[in-house]
Amino acid sequence: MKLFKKILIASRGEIAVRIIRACKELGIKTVAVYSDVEKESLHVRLADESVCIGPANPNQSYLNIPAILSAAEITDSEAIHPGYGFLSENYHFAEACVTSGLTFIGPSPENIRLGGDKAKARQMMKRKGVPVVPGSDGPVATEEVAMKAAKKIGFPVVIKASAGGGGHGMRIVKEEKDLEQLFNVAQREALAAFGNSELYIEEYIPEARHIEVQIMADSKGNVIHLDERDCSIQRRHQKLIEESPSPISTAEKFRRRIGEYGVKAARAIRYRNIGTVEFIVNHEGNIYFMEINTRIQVEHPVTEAVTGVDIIKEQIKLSAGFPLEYKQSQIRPSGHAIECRICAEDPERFIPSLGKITFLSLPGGPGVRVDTAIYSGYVISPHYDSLIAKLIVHGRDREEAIARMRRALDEFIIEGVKTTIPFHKKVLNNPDFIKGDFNTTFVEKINSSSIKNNQ
Amino acid sequence: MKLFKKILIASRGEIAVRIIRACKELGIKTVAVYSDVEKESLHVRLADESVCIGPANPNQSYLNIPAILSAAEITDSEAIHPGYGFLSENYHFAEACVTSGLTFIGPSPENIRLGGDKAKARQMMKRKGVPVVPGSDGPVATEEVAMKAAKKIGFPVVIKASAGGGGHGMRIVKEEKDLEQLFNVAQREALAAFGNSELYIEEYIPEARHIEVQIMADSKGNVIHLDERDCSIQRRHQKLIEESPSPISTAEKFRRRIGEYGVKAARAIRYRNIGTVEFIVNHEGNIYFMEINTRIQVEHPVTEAVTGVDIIKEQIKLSAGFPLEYKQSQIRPSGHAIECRICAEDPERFIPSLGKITFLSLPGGPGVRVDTAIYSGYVISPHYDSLIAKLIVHGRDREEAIARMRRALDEFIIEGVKTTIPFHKKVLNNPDFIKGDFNTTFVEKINSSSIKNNQ
Amino acid sequence: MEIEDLKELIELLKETDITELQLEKDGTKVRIKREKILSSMEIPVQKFGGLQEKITQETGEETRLITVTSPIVGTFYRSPSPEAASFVEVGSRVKKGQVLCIIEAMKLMNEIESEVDGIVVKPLVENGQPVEYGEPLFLIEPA
Amino acid sequence: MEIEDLKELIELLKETDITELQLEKDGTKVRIKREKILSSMEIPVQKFGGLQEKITQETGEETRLITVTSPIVGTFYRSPSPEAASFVEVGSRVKKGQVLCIIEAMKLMNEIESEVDGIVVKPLVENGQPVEYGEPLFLIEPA
Repeated sequence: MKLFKKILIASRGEIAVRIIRACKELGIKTVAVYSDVEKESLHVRLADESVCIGPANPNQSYLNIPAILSAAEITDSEAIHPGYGFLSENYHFAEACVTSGLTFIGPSPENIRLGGDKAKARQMMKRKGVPVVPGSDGPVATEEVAMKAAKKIGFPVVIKASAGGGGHGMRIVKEEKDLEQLFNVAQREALAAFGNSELYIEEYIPEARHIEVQIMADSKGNVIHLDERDCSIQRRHQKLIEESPSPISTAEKFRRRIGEYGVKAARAIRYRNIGTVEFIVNHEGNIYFMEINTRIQVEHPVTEAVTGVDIIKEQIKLSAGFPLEYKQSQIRPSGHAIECRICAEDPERFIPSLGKITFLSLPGGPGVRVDTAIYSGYVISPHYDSLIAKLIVHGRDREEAIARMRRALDEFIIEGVKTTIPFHKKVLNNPDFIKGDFNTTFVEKINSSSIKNNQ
Repeated sequence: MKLFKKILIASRGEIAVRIIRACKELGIKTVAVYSDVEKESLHVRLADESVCIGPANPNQSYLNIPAILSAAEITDSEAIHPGYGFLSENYHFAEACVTSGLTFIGPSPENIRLGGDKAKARQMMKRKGVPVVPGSDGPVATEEVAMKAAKKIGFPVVIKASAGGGGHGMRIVKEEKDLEQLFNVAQREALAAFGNSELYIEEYIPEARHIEVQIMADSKGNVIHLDERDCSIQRRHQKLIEESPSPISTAEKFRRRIGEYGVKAARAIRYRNIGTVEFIVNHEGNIYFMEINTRIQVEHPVTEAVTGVDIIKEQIKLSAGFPLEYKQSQIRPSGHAIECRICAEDPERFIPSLGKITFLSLPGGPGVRVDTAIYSGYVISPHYDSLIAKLIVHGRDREEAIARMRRALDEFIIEGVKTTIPFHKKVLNNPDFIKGDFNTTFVEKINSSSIKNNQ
Repeated sequence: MEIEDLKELIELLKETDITELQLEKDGTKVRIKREKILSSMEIPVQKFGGLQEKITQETGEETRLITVTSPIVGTFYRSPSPEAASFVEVGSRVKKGQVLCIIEAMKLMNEIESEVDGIVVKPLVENGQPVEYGEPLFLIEPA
Repeated sequence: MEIEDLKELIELLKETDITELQLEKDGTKVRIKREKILSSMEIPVQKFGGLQEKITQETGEETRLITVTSPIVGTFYRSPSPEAASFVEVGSRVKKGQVLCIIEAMKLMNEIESEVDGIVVKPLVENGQPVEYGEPLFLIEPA
């Protein structure tokens, strides 16, 4: 078994920098790719080599499969790490890598395809005994089938797109009379967003937590989990704050059960490499499979903080065919970790704030990690994601982690653009958040109450 | 028992920022003091309040006791944290704080006085059964006494100043014939540096390691240790790289023994608060007490990394009279941590490099901590210490820690001034360092060999 | 052009490399000069003494006012005791060596003296307020 | 000229290489001085199309040269096969649409055509070398 000599990173921003870090620690050379407006980016500066692959528009650069494969070819790269977003969950790309003789750092194309087909993944999990939200047995092709399924489940229900993500093609149906219209709207939206209008139906769980399990699997079929992350602090299906363990995992039994479900789900689909199994947990603590994410996730650092495992280094080793280095019993999480996603956005209305960063001072000191690609003088471009930094803290317990996050947010100085730091401060000082008493409706609630307070 | 409401920080630079961080996490308000050239400093910016206490010259500002006490008075501060350096080991200052009704964050004035009297501390340790380097029984007043002691010990011996530190008043005497002259030189130097010419004599241990033990003691006399730090990578008695555990602590028995000696030493002098007991370890692994440092140390973060204990938060709580929060059995270090002291100096000749930092990008990602007060645009002044950043890494073992430190040094970009980063890279790639095979002569050796290579 | 405008300009200039700026309002003449400084350092040169002084130039006029700044950290008092009258008032004529105020530090009363003959134009700190090192205390017009 | 106008000017200058600026309102006199700073960043302004072009101005002369840049990532070849002659040489007269070179990407041979009539002044890449997006390939003097 041999580790790669050189890896091309088909991504940008903080995750490209994160992958370069892992490669450097493993002694692997790195190739950055970039669009022509990103020559001064940190991932380009930190990589051993770099190739300009196209203009600013992601379709012509970071999503341009021929350009990326050509860049791998001319640099003699042996493998491609897709990061997250862009081509990371595109099984055509994973297949094209294999065809070109490159290792795709991630699971098999089959795993990726299934991860993208939510209705089918649900069906498989149900068959293998992983609990799923009560709902239609597979896709619902027509309004009539949908109505039959919805009546059986009982209203309210939620219509979801099989190829879904980010809330597109998703509609909550409160009453029978609304179903027909919303079914058609969701179908149209799913087609527009994913080129696939297939829908399925689930019972609507109103006050749910979003809890996910990090899994790691090698090519021999060994599967372990790295415990859970609570990602319930969301706005319009976009995660804003994540933590591990979940505040409701103080019940050790719950924690063990959700971890075991994660492993079971991975085994059910013969999953290889690292991945994440997402669950919905209702207010009674019932756990339901939601979907499986077949890539490294933005929020992986909280798991790294509590377990001490460098997930990206492990991912690369697994992709090179190495067996798992850890047994389940060797994963002994300690303390509590929280991540805040700092975006260049107006903290009230979440509208992107573009421009030049005129002054920057990052938080530091004990238990603080910053993953970012910005620097003083960096210009935030309209072409890409507004996520500019991930701030991760680790404390011996949740109380210390919260105190640490507050002081780290306090000392994080970014001038020149607006950021969501004030929003995060508001959450970290919210009594319900501090008690650990929240679900996916939390952000909506505090935003509407702050609007009321302003009146 | 009540924590302080407001603390004045009688320091500057990274340690002032570090203390502000601890205070913020404890919910304590902070007052920064600064000299008139440091208005734009990070510690001033991050503190809740700030007071200008004098001009750039430290004698008129950071060492100006009346100005600091007045600043505490006008801001209603309840306690003063002295950081390290400046007034941190000045027992007159500690006494003046008490007289002014302020809590001095540190041990008692008596502890500080004894820590500064090396000859007396040695005598007390010997009496209480802590091994000391064979040497004179207390100070040697005259050449004649010195000669008698030296002959008994056997040449070579080392002459040290009782009030010593930083190598001042220290002389290695290889042969009998050199003693008279070197005794007089050392006496003169000690008088000039400390206002105290008292000397003592020890056996010279040529290839020694410098290993120290972090201790914590409460006012009830409970004492625990937080394991050891190996600080053998020094240049002219200045530590450059520290790590925990020591590479020679793979022998668990050694590790336990040195920790126990640390606690014994602290008990011997009824030490209170946090502190460090420094030992010399010869090539056979014999441990000898050297001195006790009665303040927070520059290298405390390596201990924080492996133990998860926030030493400065504990220090503040101990000073407020709280009992120890940890039992010895609860201190369970994990993994390996290394710190590199990054100085604004020419990395070949170690001459300070002044000027403006024109570009800065700090390392980040998993297992990396940066303690610094610099930013892009910061001007390094000739008035203060050249230490501009502490880079601390934590890995699951020494191998991962070394790989991580290398990549963190690689991605640490400072433009506008020269720094010692290239020196640290050289050490981190040195085969003897990697093997853990080094002592306090390491830097001298690699520097002379690099000069040879250049010829 | 008011003093406030000037302050604003100075604040602005601090953030740039601009080393010279000229302005003439009537006829509108502007001259801005910028010199590239290669990581050079500027350390303010200061005069030390029992009392620090800074010379400021009032715009428009030819008068030169002296700012008396605090040489120590402490609490500012305009009179020797709460019942007593202030050492000086606006318009007071002062002699070199005359006490202007007291700054209390560590229970000691430090008398701050004028280093010039002149007229007190303005006290800048309220009675009983804390002051830091270098904080402006009085404006004095030298006689 | 108000304070606001000055602020705007200063803001403008911060983003430029301009080291001196003079302005006179009556009679409209403007004087701008600019010195080349080494550490400055140049982002090439590029035109998009089947073939990218950048117009550069040769110093001293009045000739305008066109830089042909690579529209894709791949390997640059000056001839259709190792045995064949180069598509163009220095001094070759080319017509718009004429093939200048091949860039191999993913085993496909992409022919890069000239978008102008002109004379090949200089090839900028060695045969068989990898090229990235936007990399200059030839200098052409338009006829």
